[in-house]
Amino acid sequence: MSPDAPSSGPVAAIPPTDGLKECTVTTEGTFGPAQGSAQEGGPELVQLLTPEGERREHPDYTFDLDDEAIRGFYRDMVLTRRIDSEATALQRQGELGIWASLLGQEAAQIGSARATRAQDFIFPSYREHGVAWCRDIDPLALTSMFRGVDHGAWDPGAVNFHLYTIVIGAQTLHATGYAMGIQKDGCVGTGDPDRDTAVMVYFGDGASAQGDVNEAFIWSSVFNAPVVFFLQNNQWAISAPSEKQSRIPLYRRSSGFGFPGVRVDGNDVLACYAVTKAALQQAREGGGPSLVEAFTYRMGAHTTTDDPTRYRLQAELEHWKHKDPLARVKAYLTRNGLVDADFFAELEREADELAERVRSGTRAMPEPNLAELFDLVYAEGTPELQEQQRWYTEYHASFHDAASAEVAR
Amino acid sequence: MSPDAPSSGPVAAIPPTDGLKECTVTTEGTFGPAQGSAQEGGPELVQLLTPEGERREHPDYTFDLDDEAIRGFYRDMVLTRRIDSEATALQRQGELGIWASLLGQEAAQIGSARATRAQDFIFPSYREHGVAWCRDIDPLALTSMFRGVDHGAWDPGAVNFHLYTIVIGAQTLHATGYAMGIQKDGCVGTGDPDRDTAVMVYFGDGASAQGDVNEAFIWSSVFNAPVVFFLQNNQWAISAPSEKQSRIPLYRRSSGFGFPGVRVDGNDVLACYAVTKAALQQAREGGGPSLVEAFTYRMGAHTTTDDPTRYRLQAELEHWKHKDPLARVKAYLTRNGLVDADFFAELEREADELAERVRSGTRAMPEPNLAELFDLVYAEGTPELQEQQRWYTEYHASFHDAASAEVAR
Amino acid sequence: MTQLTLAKALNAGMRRAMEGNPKVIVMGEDVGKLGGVFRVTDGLQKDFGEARVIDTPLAESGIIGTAVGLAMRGYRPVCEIQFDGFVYPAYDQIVSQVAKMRVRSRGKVTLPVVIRIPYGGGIGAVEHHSESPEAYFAHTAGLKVVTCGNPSDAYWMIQQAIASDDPVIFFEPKRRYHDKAEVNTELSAPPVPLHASQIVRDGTDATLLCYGPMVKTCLAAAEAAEQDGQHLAVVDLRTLSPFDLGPVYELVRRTGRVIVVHEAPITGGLGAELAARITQECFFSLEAPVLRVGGFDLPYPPARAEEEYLPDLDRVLDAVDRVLAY
Amino acid sequence: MTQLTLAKALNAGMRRAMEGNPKVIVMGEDVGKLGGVFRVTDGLQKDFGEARVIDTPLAESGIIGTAVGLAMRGYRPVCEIQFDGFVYPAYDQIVSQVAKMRVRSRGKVTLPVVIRIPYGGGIGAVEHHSESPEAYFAHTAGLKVVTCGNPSDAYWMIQQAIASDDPVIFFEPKRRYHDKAEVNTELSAPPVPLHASQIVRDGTDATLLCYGPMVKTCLAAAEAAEQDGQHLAVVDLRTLSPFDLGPVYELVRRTGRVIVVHEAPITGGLGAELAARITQECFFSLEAPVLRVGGFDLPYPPARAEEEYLPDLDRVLDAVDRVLAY
Ligand SMILES: Cc1ncc(C[n+]2csc(CCOP(=O)(O)OP(=O)(O)O)c2C)c(N)n1
Ligand SMILES: Cc1ncc(C[n+]2csc(CCOP(=O)(O)OP(=O)(O)O)c2C)c(N)n1
Ligand SMILES: [Mg+2]
Ligand SMILES: [Mg+2]
Repeated sequence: MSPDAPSSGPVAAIPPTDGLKECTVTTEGTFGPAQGSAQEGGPELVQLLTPEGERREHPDYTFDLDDEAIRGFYRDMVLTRRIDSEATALQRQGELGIWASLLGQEAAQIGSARATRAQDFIFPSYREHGVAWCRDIDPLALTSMFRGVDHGAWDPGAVNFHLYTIVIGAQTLHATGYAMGIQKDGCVGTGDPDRDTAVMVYFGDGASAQGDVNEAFIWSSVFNAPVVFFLQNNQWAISAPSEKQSRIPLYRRSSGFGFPGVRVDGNDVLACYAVTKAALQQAREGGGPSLVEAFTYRMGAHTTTDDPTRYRLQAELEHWKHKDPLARVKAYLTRNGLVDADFFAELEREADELAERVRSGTRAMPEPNLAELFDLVYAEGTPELQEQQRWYTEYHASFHDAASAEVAR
Repeated sequence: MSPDAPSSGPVAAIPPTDGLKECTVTTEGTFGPAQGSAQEGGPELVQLLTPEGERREHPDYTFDLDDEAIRGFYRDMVLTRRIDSEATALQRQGELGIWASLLGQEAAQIGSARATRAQDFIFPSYREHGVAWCRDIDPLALTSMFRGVDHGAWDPGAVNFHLYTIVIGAQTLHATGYAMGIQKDGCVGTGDPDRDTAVMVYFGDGASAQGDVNEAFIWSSVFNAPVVFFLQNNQWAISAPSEKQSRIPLYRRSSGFGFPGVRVDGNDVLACYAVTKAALQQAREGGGPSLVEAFTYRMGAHTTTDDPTRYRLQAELEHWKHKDPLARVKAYLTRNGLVDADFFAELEREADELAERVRSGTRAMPEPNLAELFDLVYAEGTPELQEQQRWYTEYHASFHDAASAEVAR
Repeated sequence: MTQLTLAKALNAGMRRAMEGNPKVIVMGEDVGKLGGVFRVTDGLQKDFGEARVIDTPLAESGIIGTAVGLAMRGYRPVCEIQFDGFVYPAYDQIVSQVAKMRVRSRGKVTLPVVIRIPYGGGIGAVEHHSESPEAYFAHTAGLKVVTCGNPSDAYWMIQQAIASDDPVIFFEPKRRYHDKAEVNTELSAPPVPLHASQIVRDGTDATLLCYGPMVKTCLAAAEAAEQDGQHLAVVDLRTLSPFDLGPVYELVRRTGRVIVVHEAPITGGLGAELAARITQECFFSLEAPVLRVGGFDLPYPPARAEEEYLPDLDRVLDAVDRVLAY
Repeated sequence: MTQLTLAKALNAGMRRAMEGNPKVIVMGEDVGKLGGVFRVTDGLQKDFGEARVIDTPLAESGIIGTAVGLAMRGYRPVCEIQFDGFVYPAYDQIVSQVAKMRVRSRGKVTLPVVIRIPYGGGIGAVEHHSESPEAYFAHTAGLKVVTCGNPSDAYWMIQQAIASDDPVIFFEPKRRYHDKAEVNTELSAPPVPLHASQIVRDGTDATLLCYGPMVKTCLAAAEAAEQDGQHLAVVDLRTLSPFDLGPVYELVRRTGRVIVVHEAPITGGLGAELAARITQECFFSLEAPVLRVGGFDLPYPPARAEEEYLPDLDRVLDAVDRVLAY
């Protein structure tokens, strides 16, 4: 469904933990944002492409792919955004129960997901439509879940991409356990690029406050498990600003657990790619866990049922619009003459097609069949459930028969 | 039951978070102890009294009490140890179901507890017999719990000392909530030494791995709650060495949450006093939470049912015997002529008396009365429980009547 | 008398409790500016300030664990758990701390903590947003568990729960949040005790026992059955721990037939406890075994299958036919 | 044939499972060198290494959460929860993840995770070490719940649980750990299916239903009753989810009287579910309502009151008298 970015090339090192920045939070006063430029991401932010579309150098991280790859990233982001807006529209039309938009987080997701290798296993939260895209998950598998047709429709083991997890933070422990399994399988630090494997797990700024997430930090560091914690700090957990979850920048959380943390410009797809690639490589080589905080912004509502005007200012959104993750890549590509008008026209056509497919495919979905579920609860079915299934099936049939009879009368 | 140490005097500052030591853990290899001198506590250890009984200066912390206070600490430690050994003996004799010994942790507990003020609220774990001592809890209230007569027999609100908490880590959240209540009551940062209040919560190296404890770190830092997290790192969580819970020294955990952490020699009562006092003062002044890691050693078994020979070497214990928290104070007092033979004789007599009181008091405890408990579950009783109580009481009576009849027959 | 939705009635009840006692505080995820995802706490932070209406970090164990500490300090926390499926991270704090603190301390520590949980299905939500975990709590000694089925009860019961010195798990039937009805907010005292069940419809042929979201369903079923000449009584249990079954036993003795209806999966649900007690108490009056209508023993299904999963009017009537056939 | 304690039988069963399948791993607090606080995993780390017998950090949610990931990677984790009262921090992972993963993934992900929980009272322990939380799990669709009452079952059932592709909550009656009995370890296959109940004593006057620690108690009660000319049948349920009630119904039809015995508090305990099902299935055969003998609806009491709190021979016999009086 979309090309894989190459995953070889030189690897920038994740700064070791002894490179920890000094902690500048004041200990006085009540809670509130860390002093300084939290809104802007702070000076510690790794950025390789500015909002204006200019490339930047960074001492530790280099973007090592060619412009073709950047065109690919752009395509990924445009198509993902289109899926997202189409799904949002479908929800408004009553076709989906709810939709969690990734608007604004495309770079964080595409950059990081493209940095994985096929054997790496990914644990998403519930907003990772861009990551799903990179793992060739049919967008209809996403809309079917938000429509209420199923709870997840792909085989995680077949695509190395787990189902969405809705209970906040729970998946970070699953990822850690999976990474421990990789270790046991001897798939870390062998030097064989097809064998060495990492896990990446996505979670949010809100999730960082859950006990499970912090336990995952402990387990992964104690066992030195090959897992990259990819924190999309989109500034909000529904109505709670990220200062509600931590009084210092979140990337520094890992320092308390003894593993490295980096803050990357989450709206810069090049930087997200480069930083994540380094973190994954460290994990595969046996260097253990790391935390990547992608500093980004949730440009839409929390979900389609949310009303952000109740808790945040329009000005904040306007501010972040200037940092749109797609705009800067477009600027880079056009300014440097790396694309022509055809490129955009073709992409537009592709997006239209995709949108149409999502639209019609979602509308055409068959209703779920409750009777089937009785067979899916256990690998080894139980007489009790079989009995309930039998009852339900008969009841259902009799009821519908009765209803037809009623109509016929 | 024992004199309060004065709580005024100049206050050493807790080093601010920007004084964080650099992180020296290597990220290679699998889990294991942090490199270097974890066993010894590391160079970051605050020590004011050496194992040989010599006073030491520290740039940040000064012990500001007189020798009378040190004699008082010594008395506290001796008597606490005596309670402990008596309780251990009582368990061996079948009088207690179990006992969790504090052997080796006397300095950590007495030093920290004596640094509190009466209005400060303390949340213990289940091994804080020394802290309980400082809060004038009758040792019989401790043995009654370990005997199985009750789950805790004092009124926490009356002595500002909560009941023992057995579920690991749960009390750290209670402490944080209590501290938030103190803030709401306006009892922080007023400058009034009788009004400003802090909370201290005790937990172990093992507990540091629980989600609840890490959530408590988040809440307390986000709300800047006046709470001191007093971590007794006694090196073991039953059979798990502390490296199983963290790959870097535990005092550094707090850096990831944006508040200060200090490692103190947990076998040095002077240092424990000085560091805790500073941390409490910071909390009372509105400076927010801090973490004190008392680096100590569990010289006994985990509890009387444990067999440490299965998992640790005798040599380790021997090594720590040289650091006994009581021995160094005794050495200091004698070497400097601050006590005479009478002091020790009197203390010995006092300890014997206390032991006898614990022994006979424990043996004489009345059995618990199940019928009473029905009234204690709810503030507003329920007809259901009253009915069960009635049934039980009648049944019990009839059964005992029948039994007597049987005997009579 | 005023017309209120169930959600607004809860809001008004909390407001009144907060006005009446400065120690009452509200805490939870998004309860502040947003007013909660269901707007049940709408406007409270604006009027009572951030010190009394606390937007918390995203951590349920933290919410309940700190509420314990706040209660020990003299506050009366009203905690919101955002959805039924998210109460489990707080389960340890609820079961091992909240429930046990009073007996542990031999009555010295009382914890007047209210834990509000929007529960049940029928709103077309994704996974974890439609569960009915009440049996987990009713089986836990030391907790009290109640649920409201209409706006008037919502208004009064939330105040009674807050006034209670015992920890109360307060289940709110989320699919009834927008149901509107008269609420007499003028009364100076609650019209019904907190721990009382209510006969909401009298009948002679069989008794329907229900609570929360199923009260409306059962009343509709009774209405429909009336057309067929079946006279069904309906009891809104309201209190799930302790139960108040005196009125139920009386009805059962009269009707001889009982059906318990709840959304929770049948196995181990409260229907089992009710059936067991009623059978024990009214053994010789029963013409038929107590029947149970509930969710199947499946994890809650995808939303578009929930209507098939949940008890509805037809499933209740089907059970009525079966119970009357004995 | 060999004489084993229940604890040693579990150990031998796990050992055999580990020998038979390299993917079987054991994890939990203190399961390594210490061999667990009850020595149930004694020697396993020595023989199978640290990669397969994992001493974990002190965090129950972490134990179960990472077990989910390990299972997804192809492992078969056998998790030890140190005591019943410490399973609650893992409740969310168990109820929302372990139980639901298979249906969530429409059968794509199976989680062969065993969660071993020493449970029940009678050992004179401090708080949180004597609870019987089985109803919480049996009410959770997606889990299977079993418990063993004797060394032979312990030996076979732990192997069957490990071999099961479904998540199994495995309750171990801790006060029976040291009970010794014959175990035929030579059999090439388990003598009884995992999800089967067993009639351990036949009788005509009434049927005692029990499981885990109460099997021994009920057998002793039946023995004592025999002296008084009362012939009691005893069923060891063994499987609590799913139930296997076919043999029970047959017995009930014969005896007409039933008593369920468990340590857990009565209200909402499994006795309720059993009573409800039996009454529904055997309504016309019952001479008396199903009686329940269990713990009172109190948080578990201090150890020196536990004998008064727990069902014992006399409480069972008292119920026998009552049920026979109908
Ligand atoms: C355990 C749990 N509690 C509450 C919720 C309800 N909830 C869903 S999303 C959300 C906010 C999550 O914020 P964040 O982690 O920052 O992720 P984002 O939605 O911003 O991507 C909350 C509170 C949940 N899903 N799980
Ligand atoms: C939630 C929970 N899990 C497990 C236990 C069993 N347990 C009791 S003490 C202990 C070790 C605690 O170690 P640590 O926190 O270092 O405290 P220490 O005993 O060394 O003082 C364990 C695992 C428990 N009490 N609570
Ligand atoms: Mg967010
Ligand atoms: Mg310890």
